[in-house]
Amino acid sequence: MQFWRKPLDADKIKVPHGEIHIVRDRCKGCGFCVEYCPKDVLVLSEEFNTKGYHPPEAVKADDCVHCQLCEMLCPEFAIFVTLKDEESVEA
Amino acid sequence: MQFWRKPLDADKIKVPHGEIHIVRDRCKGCGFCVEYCPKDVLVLSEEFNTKGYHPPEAVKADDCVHCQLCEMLCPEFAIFVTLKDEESVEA
Amino acid sequence: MSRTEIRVTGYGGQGVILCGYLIGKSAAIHGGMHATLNQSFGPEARGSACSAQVIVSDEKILYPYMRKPDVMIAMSREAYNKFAPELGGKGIMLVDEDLVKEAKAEKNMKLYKIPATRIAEDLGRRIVLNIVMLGFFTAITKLIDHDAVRKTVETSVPKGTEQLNLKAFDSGYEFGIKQLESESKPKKKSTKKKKEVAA
Amino acid sequence: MSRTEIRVTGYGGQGVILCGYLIGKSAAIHGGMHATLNQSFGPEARGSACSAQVIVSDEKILYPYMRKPDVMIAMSREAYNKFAPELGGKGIMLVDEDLVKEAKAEKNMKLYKIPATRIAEDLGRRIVLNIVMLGFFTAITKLIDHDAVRKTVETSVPKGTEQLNLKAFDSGYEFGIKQLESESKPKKKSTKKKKEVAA
Amino acid sequence: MKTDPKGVLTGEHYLDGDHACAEGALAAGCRFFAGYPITPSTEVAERFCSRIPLVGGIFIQMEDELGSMAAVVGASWSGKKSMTVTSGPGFSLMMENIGLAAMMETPCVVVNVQRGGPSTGLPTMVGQADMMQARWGSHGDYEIIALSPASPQESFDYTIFAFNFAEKYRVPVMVMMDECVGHMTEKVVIPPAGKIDVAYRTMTTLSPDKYLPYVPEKNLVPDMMPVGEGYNIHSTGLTHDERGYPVMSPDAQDKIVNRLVDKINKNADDIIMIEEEDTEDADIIVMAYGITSRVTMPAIFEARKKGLKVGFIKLITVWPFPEKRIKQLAKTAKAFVMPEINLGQVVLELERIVAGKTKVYHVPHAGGWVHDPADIYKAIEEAANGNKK
Amino acid sequence: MKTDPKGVLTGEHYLDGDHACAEGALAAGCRFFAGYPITPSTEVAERFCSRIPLVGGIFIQMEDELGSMAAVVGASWSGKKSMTVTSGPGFSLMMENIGLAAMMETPCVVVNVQRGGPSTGLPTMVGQADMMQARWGSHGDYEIIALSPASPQESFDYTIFAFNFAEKYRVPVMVMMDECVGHMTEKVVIPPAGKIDVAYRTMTTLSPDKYLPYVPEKNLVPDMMPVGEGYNIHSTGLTHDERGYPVMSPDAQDKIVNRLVDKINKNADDIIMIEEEDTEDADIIVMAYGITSRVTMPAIFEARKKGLKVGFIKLITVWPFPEKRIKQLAKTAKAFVMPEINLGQVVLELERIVAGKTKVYHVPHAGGWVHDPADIYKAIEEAANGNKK
Amino acid sequence: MATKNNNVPEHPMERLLRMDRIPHIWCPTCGIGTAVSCFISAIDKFKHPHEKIAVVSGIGCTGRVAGYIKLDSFHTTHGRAIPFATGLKLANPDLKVVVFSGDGDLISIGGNHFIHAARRNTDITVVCVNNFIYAMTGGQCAPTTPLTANSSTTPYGNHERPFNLPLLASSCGAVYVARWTSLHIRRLTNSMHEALNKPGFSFVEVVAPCSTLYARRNRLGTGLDLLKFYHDSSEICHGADPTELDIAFQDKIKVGKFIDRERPTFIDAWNDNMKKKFGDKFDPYGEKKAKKAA
Amino acid sequence: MATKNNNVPEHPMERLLRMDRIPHIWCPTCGIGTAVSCFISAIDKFKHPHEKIAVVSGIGCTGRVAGYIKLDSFHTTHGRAIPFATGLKLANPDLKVVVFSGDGDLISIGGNHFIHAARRNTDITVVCVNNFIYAMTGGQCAPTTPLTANSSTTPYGNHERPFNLPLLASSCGAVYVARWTSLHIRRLTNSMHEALNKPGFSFVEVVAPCSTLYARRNRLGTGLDLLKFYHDSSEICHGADPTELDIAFQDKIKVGKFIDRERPTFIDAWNDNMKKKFGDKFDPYGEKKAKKAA
Ligand SMILES: Cc1ncc(C[n+]2csc(CCOP(=O)(O)OP(=O)(O)O)c2C)c(N)n1
Ligand SMILES: Cc1ncc(C[n+]2csc(CCOP(=O)(O)OP(=O)(O)O)c2C)c(N)n1
Ligand code: SF4
Ligand code: SF4
Ligand code: SF4
Ligand code: SF4
Ligand code: SF4
Ligand code: SF4
Ligand SMILES: [Mg+2]
Ligand SMILES: [Mg+2]
Repeated sequence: MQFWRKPLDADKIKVPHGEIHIVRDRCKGCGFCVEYCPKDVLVLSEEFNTKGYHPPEAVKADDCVHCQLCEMLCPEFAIFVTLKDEESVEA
Repeated sequence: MQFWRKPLDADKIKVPHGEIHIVRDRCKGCGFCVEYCPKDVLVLSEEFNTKGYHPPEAVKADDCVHCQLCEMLCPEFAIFVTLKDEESVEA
Repeated sequence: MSRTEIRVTGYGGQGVILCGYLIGKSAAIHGGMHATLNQSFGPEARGSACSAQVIVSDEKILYPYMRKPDVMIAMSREAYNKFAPELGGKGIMLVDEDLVKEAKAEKNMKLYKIPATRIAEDLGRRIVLNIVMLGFFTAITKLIDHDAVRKTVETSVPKGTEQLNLKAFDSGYEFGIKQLESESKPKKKSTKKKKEVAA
Repeated sequence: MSRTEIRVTGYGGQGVILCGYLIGKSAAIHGGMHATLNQSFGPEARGSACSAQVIVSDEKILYPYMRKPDVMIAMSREAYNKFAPELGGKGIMLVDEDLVKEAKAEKNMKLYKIPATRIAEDLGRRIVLNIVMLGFFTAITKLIDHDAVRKTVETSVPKGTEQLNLKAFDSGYEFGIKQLESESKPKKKSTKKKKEVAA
Repeated sequence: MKTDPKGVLTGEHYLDGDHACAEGALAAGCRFFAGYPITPSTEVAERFCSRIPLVGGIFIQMEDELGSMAAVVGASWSGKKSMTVTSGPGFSLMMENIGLAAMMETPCVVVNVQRGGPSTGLPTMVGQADMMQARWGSHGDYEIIALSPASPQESFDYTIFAFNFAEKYRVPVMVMMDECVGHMTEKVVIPPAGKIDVAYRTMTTLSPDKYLPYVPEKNLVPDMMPVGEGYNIHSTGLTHDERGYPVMSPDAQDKIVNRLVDKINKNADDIIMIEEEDTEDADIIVMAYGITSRVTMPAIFEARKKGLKVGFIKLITVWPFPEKRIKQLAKTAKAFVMPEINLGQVVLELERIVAGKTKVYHVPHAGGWVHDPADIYKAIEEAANGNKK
Repeated sequence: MKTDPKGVLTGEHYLDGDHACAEGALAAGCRFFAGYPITPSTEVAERFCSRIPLVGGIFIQMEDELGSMAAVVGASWSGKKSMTVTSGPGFSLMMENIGLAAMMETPCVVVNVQRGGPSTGLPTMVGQADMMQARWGSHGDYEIIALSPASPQESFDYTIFAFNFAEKYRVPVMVMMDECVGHMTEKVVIPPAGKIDVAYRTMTTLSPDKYLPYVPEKNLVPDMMPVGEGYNIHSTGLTHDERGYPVMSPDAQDKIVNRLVDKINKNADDIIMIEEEDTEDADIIVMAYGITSRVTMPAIFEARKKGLKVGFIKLITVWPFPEKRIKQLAKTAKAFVMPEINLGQVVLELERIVAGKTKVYHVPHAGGWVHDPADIYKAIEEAANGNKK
Repeated sequence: MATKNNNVPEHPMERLLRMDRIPHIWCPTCGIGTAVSCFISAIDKFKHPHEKIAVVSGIGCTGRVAGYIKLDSFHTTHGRAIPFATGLKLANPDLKVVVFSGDGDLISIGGNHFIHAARRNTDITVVCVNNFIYAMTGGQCAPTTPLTANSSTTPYGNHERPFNLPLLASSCGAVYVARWTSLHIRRLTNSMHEALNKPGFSFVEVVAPCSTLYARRNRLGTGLDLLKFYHDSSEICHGADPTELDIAFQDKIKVGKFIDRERPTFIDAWNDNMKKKFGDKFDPYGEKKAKKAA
Repeated sequence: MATKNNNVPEHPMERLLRMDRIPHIWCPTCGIGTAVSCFISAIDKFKHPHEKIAVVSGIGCTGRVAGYIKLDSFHTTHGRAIPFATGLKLANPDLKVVVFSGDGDLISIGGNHFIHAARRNTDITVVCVNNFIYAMTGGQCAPTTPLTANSSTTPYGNHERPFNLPLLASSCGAVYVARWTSLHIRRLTNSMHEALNKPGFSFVEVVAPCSTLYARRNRLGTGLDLLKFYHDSSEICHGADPTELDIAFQDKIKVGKFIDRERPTFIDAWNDNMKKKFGDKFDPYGEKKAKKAA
């Protein structure tokens, strides 16, 4: 069952790009965002945040399709994505 | 729908005869027994009992088939039927 | 006037409580007196004799329950049998003469009979028996001003039934007045100032 | 001996409470002393530093809570940061040297470090870190008789894990003894009669 | 303030205590009722539900008393004056959420038409044995207000008082009626709406960004705010700070619990209503509440006839107890006599307050009936003779 | 009688108060537990349910506290010693069926591990503010027994006492623990089964046709009978006669309610357990219960060091209150000092009993923590100086 | 007290009735008495030692049933008959425990216990007299009162949809579910008997007249009129889909046995579980005792 | 308090969160936070003035939700969120009232209110985080704990059959019933949004990880492992028969929207009824006020 990797509406719309924002010190390193990012944009960083967790970092930030899965899944309100240069989309 | 007038098992078994006992002063004259006796054995009497109700009396006592409907329906435990001379049954 | 205690009793459905209520209300609202009504509640009361107790007084009523009735209205045999002994042979007993055949006067107890059910039936509605009784009570006891009671009946019964109920009240009242007239003089035990004023 | 207060702290899953429990139990059951253990409960404690407080005394313990720890065992950085100030620069601090790198001694506070996690990992189960710490604590503080603590470990851990846990205890204990030997003389603030007996 | 005339059935009525209570609630502006039937209180609900559709409000019969009380608290937060009505067994079930009401500081009225207890007891007969429960029935420290009417007229009047206190002090107020009053029918005069004073909770004048829901204002009572207007408040049954946020600390606890208690106790002079009669030079003071305050009078008259100097105190407010006044009177009176339809409840507080300064004679009654005034008279006589153990 | 050894974990253990309570229950022969989780009491249930399968008994986690309490009453009638455990909010919910237990005269034990209240309050922190609720929380007049342990060892011991009193007096017995004791781990010595005295309800020796379930026997307590053996008894929460049949009359009410109260009060000497220390010639007597009785000691030592003659009373039994003994001591002592983790509950009873004969100093604490002994010391000092309002 | 005519033998049900409490409190033409008759007949047939049967009621007119049946019987608090019965049963598994109570008691205030006992498959039989009303307190709306029907708290007609009790019971896991009216005396008796014999949570709904309150307020005549109505409007639908069993005001009443299935009871599940866990160290709860008794 | 990196814009959900209470108390990898994210997104879409939305919770880990959402919000007593919400809604019909709480709170101690609110079709939306456990109190068995699963009060495995929550809700009359896991963020958000828009009693079950207690005690790994498990084992079955929605331990989880139907709400039914009775004398409750506001 793959439907969660590819959100239902992912291929219907023109693929936009997202800018990823991580509130590092709010993160508890659960890994939800990393695991379910359909574009494998994120990995958990090596460093600790002030709470002692490893927050994610965007290693393939340009691949972000602004699907907001990370934002919605995050139980800590620690990551969100804004829409970046919507002109350049059209994938 | 007639099934209650004739208890389901009424015609399967050989019809016995019943002897009707009425605890007159316990009766509250609801009329259940009178209404649902399949053989119309009972009527409410004219007289009052000590509580001021009209208890039933058996006007066709010989027709009683010992179905015990009256006994079961009576909410006052005021009427019951015992089996009488089972030999004479065979209806 | 000091305290008068009244028991109204009969079986469920006869309007016993309403009768008591109207006595109390007449006294309290239109009669310028104090009146406290109590009823018997409870599972043990289911289906048996029901009763209302009214205490009427021109002073504030403190003790809220009946201690010994001065007046009793009995509308059923069972109720009569159960409650009549309370009078202890004193006071006034009002009965429906057809329903309470065994009623009889005693030494200090005055008995008044009325064929209230029959009167009610003649009026077309057996259900107004309680109002007939109320009229009878008003006439016999003179405890509460006739006009006060009549007005209470008029303003308390369901809309559209006023005429019927007033007729019932009047019939009972007149029956009572006649009965009193046919007596030499009313010699009720608890004759009090107020009653004489009303008389 | 008067009262000694010990705080054991770290993060959830490190066996912090068990470590405190074993200290208390050793003192109370096999050490012939009184020992009261308390833990922090509550939703606010979810997922953050957890801690146990043990009070050990050879008199009956009346006031049940810690007032100011004499000894602290810190097994995580967060816990150290949160609780170390409680010592107020006095007493004994025992830390896992890898997990609490920033720990440093102060004027009257003596710091003892042990690579407890590493020792536990060397024994094959990181989870016995708390027992290593317990051994270390036993050696350094001499608060409770070595045999009492060892016996407590032996009889309290799940069946089948006794050897592993005793090894962990012994490793921690030996590490502590060596560290003490390498010092000129133990100069803990709260040296008390009982401890001297035990020494 | 004057009341909304829609609920006011001005005129002279012949009502029982339960019906009068419902009329009192409507006159006080109560527009939400959640309840569960129980003898001898059900008539309050019945009258309320038959009257409310045309008055503009709503009635819900809940699945139980737990739900009734919780719904009342919720409804009050929505801005409606709210009430529930019950008797002993239901009162017991309401205790947890009465505590919530106290902790969230929710104006609401709980009527308990007391019957004989404990347990199912005597469902249709009178008792006054839930008086201590009214004060202590929920866990933890808190204070409530309890009033006790002695007639249908007082049932009407005190129910209005109850709503007024509830609104003024943001506290659950108990109307501790008894079956005798609840089921007794007497004349009740309902004044014109313009003659009925009612209180409303003080609403904050601060804007949402300035307002904090638990900052004590006048009388130690925080102002309220309208739900649904963007104040985004939070309220909790946990120990909380002035923002209404949970704070798990002894300090926060100390602050909130003491204020909950102080807002009643420090305003006791405003809340306590008693009727006194000939107390100043009395040797013996009889104290009573509810129906017992009436039954007591014949005994007092009798005693006075015999030349005894008997004063009388009727508690309108039972909780808080009129401590200050009793302390004064304890200096002059020789004895207090207190009949209650229980085995000794409010009298314990009386005993505590007089602190041995005068004697206290309790006249207990297990319930099911009111006292025989003769028993009260006997106690007065005993008190006069001073023969207590 | 001696206890059934199956439940007895003889030996020295290092247990918290909650676990010790469960062990006490098992040692006392409790074989039925119905409960609903609530902090800080849940560990009692957890230990019970993990121990019971091999001891021979049963555990059920009910859907709520109402059900828990009702199930405990039912189970006790089936002949098993039964208990439930809760904290404030759940205790409030149990009140109605605690009343049923009292009315049906059902032996059972209710443990309340008190936390900070009111309402949800401070779920994980200590309080002692349900003490009055234990006595007055259900409607109507009745009496219960309440004990209060100050350590895990006492939690074990008193739980056994609780079952013994429950069985002897056919009454719900409350173990009024507090969070501090519940969550504190200390040494607990569990004696061999042969050394543990336990009581069992007295079973009738009469045959079913002679036996009536509510005829008072020894100590005013009726004998019980086994359910399921043809006694065909009836028991009800309604006012009832000796047959257990409902009787709706003030006389029946008078009889039953007075006996329910008398069977506790008239046997108070047997039920009341207190510990006294240096009270005979004390000027000041400190009274405390539960954890507060420990916290109080350092203050007393301090005061004695300063030369004050301070006595100490620890209440093991809080309800019924040791009225008789306090009355005696009130004659000789100059003052009582009573710290409690509440704003003044049991101290009200103390005040009432001393009736002005000596002064009473309350040392309140709103909860969340135990007293600072210094505050208690201050009160002792004040008492010594006699400077009360 | 009952006055008997001379030389009338004892009513056969008297053996199971507390005759010293007869006459009962129920009104003339009330249906509760009939339900009790059927219950007594079912008990009579039931092959469980009678002294090992206990009856538990809550509060209500129906709640008075426990007080009239000569078995160990308990009249508890409103809504708590089921948890009380749960304690009774679990603490003495030899007992057969029957809860006999009203619709308000069991389904309104007692609703939570009802659904959870069904879920756990607590081994009790629940008989619910559904008279569509809270009778004891004077006729308030119940969670069974049909839409539009009158009651003292719905003086303008009921606007709350009632529960379909067989559906509720079956959704929560009851193993036996039947509904009859008090006119269906034989079938009702049979169902009660089957329920008694069924291990686990069995539920029998008895639609019965409350003549004094429900019938009078809705102008439906006497209890006898209601029986006649049941006669005309009930339809036997054994095995019907429980979702189809709603009852509308004076409309068709579907009756029958709807559910009869197997699930381990609470105690069986406990024993199976512990047996798996502890093997022979574990003495199955309740069983030994039964053996001892045997 | 949240420490923010510089020049990061505000998280879009912060507008609806009480940021002065963040970080929240939930454990790492707990699923409640995700459910809240979805709820905030649903509220964001919801075309009802935000100030007219109120959130009510009971007690539990999930019960803390009300404390974090920046709307009028109430943290009530254990089990009583629904009746509290009922009062809130009925007393101010302009409000949209959402109950957000845990499985124990809503279905165990609160079960009676749940079934009756569904029956009455009280106009509230109920979101239930089902983590199969009583988390706040340390991991006791819930009425949702799957058979055989471990908890602190079923240390030898659970022997009580759990409720199927969609079945319970639907049998009692809920007009909207859906279940998703906390992994189904979009569908969950949609369902929450649909529920908010649905007049009447709507119910959304959110299966979510309790990592600290349920997962740890049952050796299921972290919350992330549970999400992976949900990924592999959940099956979308829109419109499935509610009787088929049981959840067995670590077995398939059927998710989807199961019920979406029309029934008059409590207030609508009240108004219709009174209108019929009183005609123009009756001012429909709640409506006038709405008009005034408009
Ligand atoms: C806690 C509590 N709340 C309310 C009551 C009042 N009460 C007694 S019986 C009853 C309803 C009975 O209805 P039902 O169960 O349908 O029985 P019925 O009388 O109709 O047979 C109520 C509300 C009570 N006794 N206890
Ligand atoms: C009356 C009452 N009983 C018990 C409790 C204790 N309690 C608090 S939360 C809770 C269970 C919570 O479980 P759930 O609703 O599933 O929420 P979760 O923590 O799992 O999110 C319990 C039993 C309480 N607070 N009040
Ligand atoms: S929005 Fe988040 S989940 Fe989606 S592609 Fe971008 S980083 Fe990945
Ligand atoms: S989902 Fe949130 S908490 Fe989890 S790792 Fe990503 S940013 Fe951190
Ligand atoms: S047993 Fe009764 S019902 Fe049957 S025939 Fe005889 S009298 Fe009629
Ligand atoms: S059924 Fe019973 S109560 Fe009714 S009339 Fe016949 S004998 Fe009398
Ligand atoms: S009130 Fe109704 S249910 Fe109760 S006894 Fe009378 S008829 Fe039967
Ligand atoms: S205990 Fe479980 S439900 Fe509670 S916050 Fe932690 S993970 Fe979440
Ligand atoms: Mg009913
Ligand atoms: Mg949960």
